[in-house]
Amino acid sequence: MTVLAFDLLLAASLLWSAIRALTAPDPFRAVVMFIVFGLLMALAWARLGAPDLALAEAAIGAGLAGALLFDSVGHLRARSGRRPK
Amino acid sequence: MKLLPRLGVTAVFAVLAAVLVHAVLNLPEPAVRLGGAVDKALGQSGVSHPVTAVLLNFRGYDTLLETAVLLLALIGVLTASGQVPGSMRRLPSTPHAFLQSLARLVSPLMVLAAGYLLWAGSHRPGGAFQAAAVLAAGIILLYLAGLLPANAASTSSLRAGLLAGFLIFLALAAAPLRNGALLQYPVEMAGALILLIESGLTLSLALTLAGLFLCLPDEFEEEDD
Amino acid sequence: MTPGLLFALTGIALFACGAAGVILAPHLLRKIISFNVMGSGAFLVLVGLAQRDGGVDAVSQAMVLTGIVVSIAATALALALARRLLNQCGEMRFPAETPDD
Amino acid sequence: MIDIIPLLILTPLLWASLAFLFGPVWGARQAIAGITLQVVLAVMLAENVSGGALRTHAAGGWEAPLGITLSADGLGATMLLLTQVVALPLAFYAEAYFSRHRDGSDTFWPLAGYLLAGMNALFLSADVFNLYVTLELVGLAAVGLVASGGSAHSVAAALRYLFATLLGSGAYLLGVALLYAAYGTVSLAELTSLVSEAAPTATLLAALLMLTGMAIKTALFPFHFWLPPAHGGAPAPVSALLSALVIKASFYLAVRLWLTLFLPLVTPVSAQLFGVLGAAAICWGSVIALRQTRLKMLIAYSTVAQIGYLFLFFPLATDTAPDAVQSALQGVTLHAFSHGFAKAAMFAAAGAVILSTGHDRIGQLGGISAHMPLTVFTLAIAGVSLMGLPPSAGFLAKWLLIDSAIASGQWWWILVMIAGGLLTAAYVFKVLRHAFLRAEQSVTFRPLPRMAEWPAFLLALASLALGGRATEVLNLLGAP
Repeated sequence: MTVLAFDLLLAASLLWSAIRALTAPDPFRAVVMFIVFGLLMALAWARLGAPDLALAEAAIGAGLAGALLFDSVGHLRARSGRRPK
Repeated sequence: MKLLPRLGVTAVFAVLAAVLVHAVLNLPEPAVRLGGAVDKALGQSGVSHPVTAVLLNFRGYDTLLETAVLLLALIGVLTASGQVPGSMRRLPSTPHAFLQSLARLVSPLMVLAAGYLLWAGSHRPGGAFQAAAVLAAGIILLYLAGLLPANAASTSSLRAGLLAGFLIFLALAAAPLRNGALLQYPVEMAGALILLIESGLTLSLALTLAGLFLCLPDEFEEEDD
Repeated sequence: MTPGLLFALTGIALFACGAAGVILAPHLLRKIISFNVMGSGAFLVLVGLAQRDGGVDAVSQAMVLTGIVVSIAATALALALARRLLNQCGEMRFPAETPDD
Repeated sequence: MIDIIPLLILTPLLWASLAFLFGPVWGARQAIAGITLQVVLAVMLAENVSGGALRTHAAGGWEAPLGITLSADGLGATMLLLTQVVALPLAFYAEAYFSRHRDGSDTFWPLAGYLLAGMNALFLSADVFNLYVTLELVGLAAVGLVASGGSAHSVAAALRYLFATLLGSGAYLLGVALLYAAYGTVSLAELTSLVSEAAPTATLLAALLMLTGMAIKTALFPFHFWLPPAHGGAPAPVSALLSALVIKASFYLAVRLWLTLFLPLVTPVSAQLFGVLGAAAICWGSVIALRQTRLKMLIAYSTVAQIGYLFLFFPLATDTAPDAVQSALQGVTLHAFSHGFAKAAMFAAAGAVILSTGHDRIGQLGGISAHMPLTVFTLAIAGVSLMGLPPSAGFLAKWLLIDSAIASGQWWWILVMIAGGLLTAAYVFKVLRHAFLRAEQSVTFRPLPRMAEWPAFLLALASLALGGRATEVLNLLGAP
C-alpha cells in the first residue's frame, strides 16, 4: 500500500515537474525544474527495477543535459545583458 | 502563435493521450516473451548481466549505430560552432581557486568510479555509457578549472581518441564476417571482446560527451549579422 | 496496478505534454526541454508496458539506454544550433519568416 | 564468402570516420573510393535478390526475435541501388564544389558518410527498433549538413528541420513501444505474421503514430514547412543529397510498414487521406515554386510537389486489383528514381550557377546559356524528366501511375497528375526562359572546373536514359 502511494506520488511529481519545466516563465527556473524532472525519472527507473537506466538518466539525462542547458542559460543571460533586446 | 491553432494542437494531443490510455488499459497478452530467450542465451553472451548482454551482444548492432549517432552529434556541434574539428572553447580567464581544489579532489574519485562502473557492467548494473558519463563529468570539471590546458592534446590525437572506441567496435563487428555474421563473437571469447569494446567506448564516449559540452558555440565569438 | 502500468500511463501524459511543447513553445530552450520530456515519456511507455505484469524486461531497458544516448546527442546538437542562432540574431527564437529577396 | 549486406553499412561508417580523422582533402578521396565500392556492392546485392529472392543476415548470429535481422528484398535493393548510384556523381561534384566554396567543407564528408550509412542501414533493417536508430542517424546527419551552410538562415532552417525530424522519430518510437507491448517483439517479420485484422487499439495507434511520423519526416503537405528553407538554404551538394535521397528513406519506411505489418489494418479511407494530402502537395508545392525568385528555393518547392506523387501510391495500392497494386508500386519506385536523378542534377546545376555567378536569382540568370551551356542543358533535361515527358523515366513513372489509376477506377488522381505536370512545365520554363536571355552587364561569370558541371549533366542524362532501361529496375523490384 505504501509502495503504491509512493509510486503515485512519484508519478504526480514527474508530471508536476515536467509541466513546471514547460511553463515556468524564467528559463533558469525551467532548467532547474527540468533537472528535478531528470532526477525523478532516475527514481522512476529505480522503481521499475532498471538500475542501469537510473544511473544513465541521473548521469546523462539530468547531469549532462542539465549542464548543457544551464550553460546555455548563462550564455543567454550574458548575451541579453550585453545587448538588451 | 495565435490562440486557435494553440487550442487545436492542445486538443489533438489531449485526444491522443486519452485514446492511448484507453489502448494501454486494454492490451492483450503479448504473443512473444523475449525474457525467456534472453535468459536462455545469457550463458553464451559472455556476460551475466542481462541488460549488458542485450546491449553489447544480442542487439549490439543497435549500439554500434548509436555510437555513430553520438559521434555525429559531436561533428554537428563542431559544425554549428564554426570551429575546426577538435578545438575547444576558451578557458575562463581566471579559474576559481575553489573550483581548482574541488577538481583536484574529485577527479581521481571520478576515474575510480568510472573504472568500477565499467568493470561492474558485465555482471551487475553499470557499463560503458554510465562510466563514460562519469568520466566526461570529470573531464569537464578539470577543463573548467583550468587544469587541462587546451594544448595538452593535439587536434589529431584528440580526434583519434574520439574515434578509437568506435573504430575498435567497427573492427570487431567486421572481423567475424569472414565466416559468420556481423558482430558474431566466438562464445569463449565473447566476455573478453565485450570488455575490450566497452573499454574503448568508455574512453571515446567520455571524450565525445565532454566534447558536446566543451565545443558548444562560445559566448561573444562572432558578430556576423 | 503495477508500477509498470502506472509509469506507462505517466509516460503517455509526458509524451503528449512534451510533443505539444515542441510545437507550441516559442523559445528554443523550451522546445529542447519539451523534446526531452517527450522522449522520456516514450521511454517510460516502452519499459513500463513491457513490465506491466510486474517482471523485469532487459530488452526494453537496453533499448531505452540506447534511446537516452540518442536523445542527449540530439539535445546537444539542438543547443549548439540554438546558441549559434543566438550569436547571429541576438535571440533564441526562430526569426520571423523573411520573404526571399 | 563475405556477406554483402553488412558491408553496405560498414563501408560508409568506416570512410566517414576516417574522413573525420584525416580532414576534408583525404576525406573526399576516401569517400569516392568508398562510394565506388558501395555501388559495386549494391549491384551485386541487386543481382542476388532479383527474381524475388529474399536475403537475410542475422546480426550477432542471433536470430529474431532475440537479435536484429537485416534483410534485402527487391524493394530494398532497388532503393540501395538508387542511393549509391546518385551518391557517386554527387561525391565528385561535392569535391569540386567545396574546393571553391569553403563554407561547410570541413565536416561535409564525415556527415555525408554517416548519412549514407544510416540510409543503407535503414533500407536493410528488418527490426522496428533498429529502424528507429537508423532514422535518428539519418535525421541528425541531415540536420548537421544543413547547418554547415553557416548563415543565420541555414542555422534556423537546420533547427526547424531538427525539431520536425525529432517529432517524427518521437512519434515513431512511441509506436514501437506500443507494438512491443502488444506483441512482445520488434522483429518486422514476426510482427507481420502476428498482426491480424482483429488487432487491438494499440496496434491501430502504433500505425497512426508511425505513419504520421514518417509523413512529417518526408515533408508531406501540410508537414512540408521545414523542407524549403532546409533544402534551399544548404550548400548545393547537401541540397542534392537531401532532396534526391533522404526524403525517400522515410517514404520507403512508410511504404514498407504499409505493405507488411499494417497491411491487415489499412483502410481505403486512410489511403485516400494520404492521396488527398499528396494531391494537395502537388498543387500547392508547384504553385509556390512558380512564385519563387531564387533558383534553389524553386527547386526545393518542386521537391515538396514531387513528394506528393509518391504518396499517390497509398490510394492506388490499397484494396485495389493486384495489377493496379503492381503498377502503383512500379510507378512510384520509378518516380523515386527519376526524381532522385533529376533533382540531384538540378540542385547540382544550381550550385554550379552559384559558383560561377555568385547568386541564384532567377531574374538575373540571363547569359548562363552562353557561358554555361552544359548547365543549362542539365536543367532542361532534368526538367523534362520532372515534367514527365517521353522518353524520360519520369514519363514512364507517370504512365504507370495513370495505368494504376485506370485499373483501380480512380480517375481523379489522373487529373491531379496532369495538373501537376502542367504546373511543373510552367516553373521549368520560367527558369529556362530567363537562362536564354542576354546577360546583364553587372553579372560576371567565373570559369568552373569540369567536375562542377559534368556530374550534374550525367545525373540528368541518367534520368532521361533510365526511361529506356526501366524494365531492369522493375524486374529487380519484383512483385510486392
